[in-house]
Amino acid sequence: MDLALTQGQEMLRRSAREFLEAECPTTLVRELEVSDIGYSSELWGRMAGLGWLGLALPVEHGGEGGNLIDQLVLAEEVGRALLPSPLLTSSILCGQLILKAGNSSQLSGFLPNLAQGKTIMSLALSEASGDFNPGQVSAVASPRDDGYAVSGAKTFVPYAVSADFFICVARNGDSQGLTLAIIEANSPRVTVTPLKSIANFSQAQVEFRDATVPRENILGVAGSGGKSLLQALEWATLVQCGEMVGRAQKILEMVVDYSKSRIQFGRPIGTFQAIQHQCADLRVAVDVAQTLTYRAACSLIEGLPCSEEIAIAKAAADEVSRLSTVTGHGIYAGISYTVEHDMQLYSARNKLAEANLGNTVYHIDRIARLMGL
Amino acid sequence: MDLALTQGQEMLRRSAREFLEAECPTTLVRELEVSDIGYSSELWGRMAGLGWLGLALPVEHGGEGGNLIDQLVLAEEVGRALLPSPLLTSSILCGQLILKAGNSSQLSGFLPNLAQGKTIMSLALSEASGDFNPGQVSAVASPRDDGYAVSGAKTFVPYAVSADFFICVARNGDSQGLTLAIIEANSPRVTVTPLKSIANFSQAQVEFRDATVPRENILGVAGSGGKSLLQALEWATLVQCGEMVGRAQKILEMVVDYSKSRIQFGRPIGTFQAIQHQCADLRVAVDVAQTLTYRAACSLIEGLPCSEEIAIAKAAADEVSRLSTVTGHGIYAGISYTVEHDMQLYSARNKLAEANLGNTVYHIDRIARLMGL
Amino acid sequence: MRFQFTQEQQRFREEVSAFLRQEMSPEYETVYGTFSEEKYWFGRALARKLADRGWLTIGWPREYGGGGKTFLEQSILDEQIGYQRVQRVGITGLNFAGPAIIKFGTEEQKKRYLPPIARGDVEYCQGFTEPNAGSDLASLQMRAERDGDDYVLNGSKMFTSYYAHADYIYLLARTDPDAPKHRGISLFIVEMNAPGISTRPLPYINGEVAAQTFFDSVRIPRSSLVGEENQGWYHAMTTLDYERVGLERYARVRRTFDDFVNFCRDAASNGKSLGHSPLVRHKLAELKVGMEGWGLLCWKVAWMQSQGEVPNAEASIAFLYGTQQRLRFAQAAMEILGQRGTLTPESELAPIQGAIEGVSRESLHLHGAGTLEIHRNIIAQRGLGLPR
Amino acid sequence: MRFQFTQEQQRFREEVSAFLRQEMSPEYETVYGTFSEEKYWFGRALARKLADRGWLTIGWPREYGGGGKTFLEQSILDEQIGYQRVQRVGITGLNFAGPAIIKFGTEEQKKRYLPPIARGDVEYCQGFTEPNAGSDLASLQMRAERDGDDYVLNGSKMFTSYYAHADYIYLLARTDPDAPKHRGISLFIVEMNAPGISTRPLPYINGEVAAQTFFDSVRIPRSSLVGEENQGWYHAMTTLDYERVGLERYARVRRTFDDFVNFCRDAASNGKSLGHSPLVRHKLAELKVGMEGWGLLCWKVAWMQSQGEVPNAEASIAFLYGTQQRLRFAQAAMEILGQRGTLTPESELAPIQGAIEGVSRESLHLHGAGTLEIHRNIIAQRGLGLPR
Repeated sequence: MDLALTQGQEMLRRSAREFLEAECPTTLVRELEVSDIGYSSELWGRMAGLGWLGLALPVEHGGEGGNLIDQLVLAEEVGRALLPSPLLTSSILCGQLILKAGNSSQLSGFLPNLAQGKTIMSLALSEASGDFNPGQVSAVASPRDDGYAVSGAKTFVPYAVSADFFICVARNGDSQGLTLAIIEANSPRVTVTPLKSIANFSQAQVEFRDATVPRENILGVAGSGGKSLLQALEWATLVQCGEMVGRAQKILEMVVDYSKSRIQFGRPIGTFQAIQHQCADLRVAVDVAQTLTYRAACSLIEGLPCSEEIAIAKAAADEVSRLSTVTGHGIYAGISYTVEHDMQLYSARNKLAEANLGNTVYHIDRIARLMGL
Repeated sequence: MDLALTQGQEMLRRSAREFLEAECPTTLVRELEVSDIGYSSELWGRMAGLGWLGLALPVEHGGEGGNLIDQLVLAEEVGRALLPSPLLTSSILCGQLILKAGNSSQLSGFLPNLAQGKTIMSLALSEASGDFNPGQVSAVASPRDDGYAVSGAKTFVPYAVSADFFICVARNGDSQGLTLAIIEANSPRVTVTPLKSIANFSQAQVEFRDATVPRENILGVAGSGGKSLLQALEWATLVQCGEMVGRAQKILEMVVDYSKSRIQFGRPIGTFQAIQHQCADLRVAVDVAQTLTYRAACSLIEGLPCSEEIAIAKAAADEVSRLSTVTGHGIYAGISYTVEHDMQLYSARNKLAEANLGNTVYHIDRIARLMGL
Repeated sequence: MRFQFTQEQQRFREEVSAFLRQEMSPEYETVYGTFSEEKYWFGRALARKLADRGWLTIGWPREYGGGGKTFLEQSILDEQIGYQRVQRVGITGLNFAGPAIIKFGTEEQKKRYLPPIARGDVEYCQGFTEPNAGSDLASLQMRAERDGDDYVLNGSKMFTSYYAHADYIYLLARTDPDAPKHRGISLFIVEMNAPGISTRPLPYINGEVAAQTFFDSVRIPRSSLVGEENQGWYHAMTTLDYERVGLERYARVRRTFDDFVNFCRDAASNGKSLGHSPLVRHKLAELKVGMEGWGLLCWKVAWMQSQGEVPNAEASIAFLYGTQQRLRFAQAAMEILGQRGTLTPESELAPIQGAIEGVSRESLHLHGAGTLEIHRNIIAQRGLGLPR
Repeated sequence: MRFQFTQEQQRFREEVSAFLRQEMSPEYETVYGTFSEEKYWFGRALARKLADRGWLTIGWPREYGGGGKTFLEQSILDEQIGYQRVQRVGITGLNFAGPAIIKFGTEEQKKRYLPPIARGDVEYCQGFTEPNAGSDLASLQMRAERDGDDYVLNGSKMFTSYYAHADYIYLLARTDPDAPKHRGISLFIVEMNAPGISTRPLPYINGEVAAQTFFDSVRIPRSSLVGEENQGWYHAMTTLDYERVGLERYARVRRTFDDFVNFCRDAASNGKSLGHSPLVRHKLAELKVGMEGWGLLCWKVAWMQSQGEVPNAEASIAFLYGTQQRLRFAQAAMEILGQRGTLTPESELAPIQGAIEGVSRESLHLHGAGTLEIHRNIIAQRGLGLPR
């Protein structure tokens, strides 16, 4: 048992925090909320330069060879800085999916570009219900002489307007098996329609109309993509948890600072027991979610069964996310109800993260199933 | 709209409180916990003398002709005094059931005796699962030449060891209809086996083995008892809510008093915000449960549809019950963990009441159904 | 005991409801998170129509342009306005300034200020809170210094809702800086176009826009003072009744809840209606308990006021519980909607016009006449007699 | 980062587990709410067997009869004892008095007191809390007055668990009534059969029996003092580690939770297993999140201690969260069981030997090293640096 971060991880945390405090202030976050693509290409390039995009991808494919704990350390910093970018969508989720399902030419074809940020990819999974359960997929990949043709309407596809490729999850013909098809975004058979979302988060509907996919762009074996998909989703779910933990930790620091300086009734509000206890409860929730997340990540790294642990981590991360929103707005009170106050930037991203990669209802159901209930 | 009690109801409350404070101190409650029958026959007689047993039964059948609000006022006092007796089981639930389902000779045969406390009856409804849903009944009433024969194993039958009669809920032969059969307890075909329960609450398993029931002891029409049963259960459920509200109110008063006198860190603990806010939250829950209970009762009195309102009241009463238990033990802390402290008397009865007449899960499901979900 | 309205009240409720349903059309509904200039002015026009029918101030005394009915009738109107999603206008005048003038104003003030309010012709905003006086409102710093027959105002006010359309601001300012903090405050009505008043817009996260309002040597006549000098704190507190009842707020949330229940009952998800998902059923039924409880607590406060009682702990109980239920509803509904809950009202795909995402933002309004902690303090200290 | 034990620790855990499973039989299991003299003495005998194997004090230094391993190994033992439902004995000696003597005792005290503890031969009880010193423990009033070479104790102690079997009481008493309250307290080990000690049994609602312990001019030799005079508060606080970890408590609750999940998976209710009821599934899965979180928080504290760190806020976090999870579990499980939850362990019909009703009573133990409010204060003030 060793619950400490390595020196390298501590260094990664410090450098990421310094970089993001300098380069991603909330003024930038606000600017990007009204930009077309929802992130900064310039910053994206610098993230690539820092090795962040391929942090946990193998060295031989242009990555840094880090592990999931490294990835979580970075995710916490990304979460606290509110950094908007396709990092989770493209480099992490699609990167892991290719890593798990791809053949060697797909690995060498896509991963280095993902790691360098030259290619942006997005997973087209959810359909009308917005559900993350791969069981809801009804898009179809039909075999053709030269490969496959994919049809289906996907929605809630993140950073779709910026994507070069989609990895579309489709049923393999009329079978139950799932096919992972890499489809060029720039095709007349692909239509991207942006969705108006919280904090102008970049997500879209993507319609595939008989989009042709050459055989070499099917990840792994057609009809057998389900397992890799689940693994990549689980990996990304933990990174999402890390981001949420980092953000909740930051909110806690903010309200603690505010409570020390805000004077009402002649004393700092942080001297009131009601304020102290709300902060204490948030601290507890942060610790719980963080520990559960790191534990699941360690299990994943060691190859132990961890699907339930991951679902538990997301349920706990959702809980601390909701609590940090309420505690933040409750302690800041009136001022945080204004757009000019930063708290709302945090709570908007909390909501997005709670819905992302399966919300609490989804994960609680998963836990029950994995408990044999 | 008039949310005040009448003068008569206020008087009933005062007199009941005075009587119970004098006659039912917690020392008596403790004595009765180790008695065989679980209540005081002497006090039972005096309750009859005060008109409490027939409070809401019609005057022509020996009752006081009061309404459900009167009954709730009394129930709140009974709840706060922890008064153990078959009042709810016998006089109220069975009384209402006979009133609703009985023919005139059954009304005149049973109600006056219930109102005077001469007869004790108990409803035999739940079976092995402990469920209050009449749908779970598998006991059977089979037609015979001279009436019916009832077979089945009932459990959680309150005050069964003291009962003169059971109203047994059974399926009518192989139909879905429910038959309400009044069965003499003193019969070789009826076996009563006490169950070890919280606070030694008197409840038992009751087995009916081909227990013969003459035709005149079938309440209403055989096979058509379901509707009356539901009505009587709903009536009794509200009375149970009243009892819970009264007890929670009493716990609140107790902890408020204690908080004013208990000194820690050189001041009364009631000056600490954490204690104040716990008391405030309990006050809110008491008000909510009480108002919902009275509202449902008014609807019932006026003949408005109120099944959903009643289920809502029980869910709220369960909530205040749980909260009052936790708040009471939390504020009293160590001392309330001892048997000699009275708080445990309250929390034990809270638990019994939460499980009685359908717990929260049962009523929440009912609410959902009544909402069309 | 009786929870039902009288037949007359019931008839009034039905009339108001029918009238509003007839007047409203979907594009003017104020669903959470959608506000517009058009909706505001539609609301103003509708207020005048309500005034024409004698409904706008139905609970005011007849001699001041009111309907002479009780607080219950006024609450019935509020409830219907909320439930029908009418853009609310004029509330500071109707609910705070007006009642204060009726109670503490001079004859001249009554003649001048009350009729336009009762006709729906004016908008007021409120100037109580300041940057450093939130929960601790009585620590407010804005100064009103006597200068001959005038007062001169200096300072600033926070969270001035309706500032952009307001003709008047109803405010508290310190007239005696040496007195104990509650005792040196006075109540004023000031024209918003008075020289020296400026505003800085302060958009809210629910889409509304309030302001910070600055007073730079604003000179106002002595006739602007309402009630006694230095008694403003007490005057203002006794006329906070309407804010405390909160029936409009309840009804507006309740409408969204009812719509959401219908949505879940009907909406297909994975081939089933959401309403058949066991968890969704359970969550909705749990929320229903809270919604019904909240509504009753509001009506209880309204009833007490109609009886001439001054609700105090009861009002804080209704506010606290209501705020908690709105939050529970918003959290549970966002959870039920999953990713669909991330769509804003502008998105065509957003369920029930994005009202859930809107109510979720609204649910972060965790304060109002004080934070929830202040309300708990009130319940504990005034309601339960716990020591300060 | 690694959450797994070392191979050696894992082997130790398996050995302990196998040994306890072999030694235990159902009639000796301490299910919640069932205690007996027989079980107590069974526990004493088992403690000696653990001592024979070198396990009872595996985390103590070798020179004091320990196994020289870390706090983690000691915690593994605690966890297994809890999970296997062994009646716990000797904990005050093993976890509080022993470590304090190791750290602050004289050579003579070490020789005298430590070996019997390490052999499982003695029982200690604790004398910290008093009737008027609960959360505010440092306000304790019991006096220890110097009289020649002796001290004379007067006062009383509350909640003395294990009093009936204890050979010694490990207590705090005030040696300097004029010093600030934390600075006039000393730590003593006193024989329970000393003249002047009497007890009043204080049965707990979970079935255990503690006592109020009275000291009427109890004369004790100066050698009873542990550590420095007037430094007892600080000595005691640094040896509260074990109470803070709470792994045994966690594991005991976790066992009941695991059993309950199995019960729900298997138990028929209305022809279905409870585990198929959507609400029950949901509640159990929600509880699982809390159980896993609680366990990890405990291990985190144990790990910190094994690293020589002093957990402070972290220990309060684990205690607070754990107490909440036990309560949530008890409430949800009682709710799932309905009327069956009203049966006590003595009833044959009670599901899983009435353990749920027992854990429900146990869940009302909402205090321990202070109330939950005290733990929140610690987290806020020491953990987050909020001002007092």
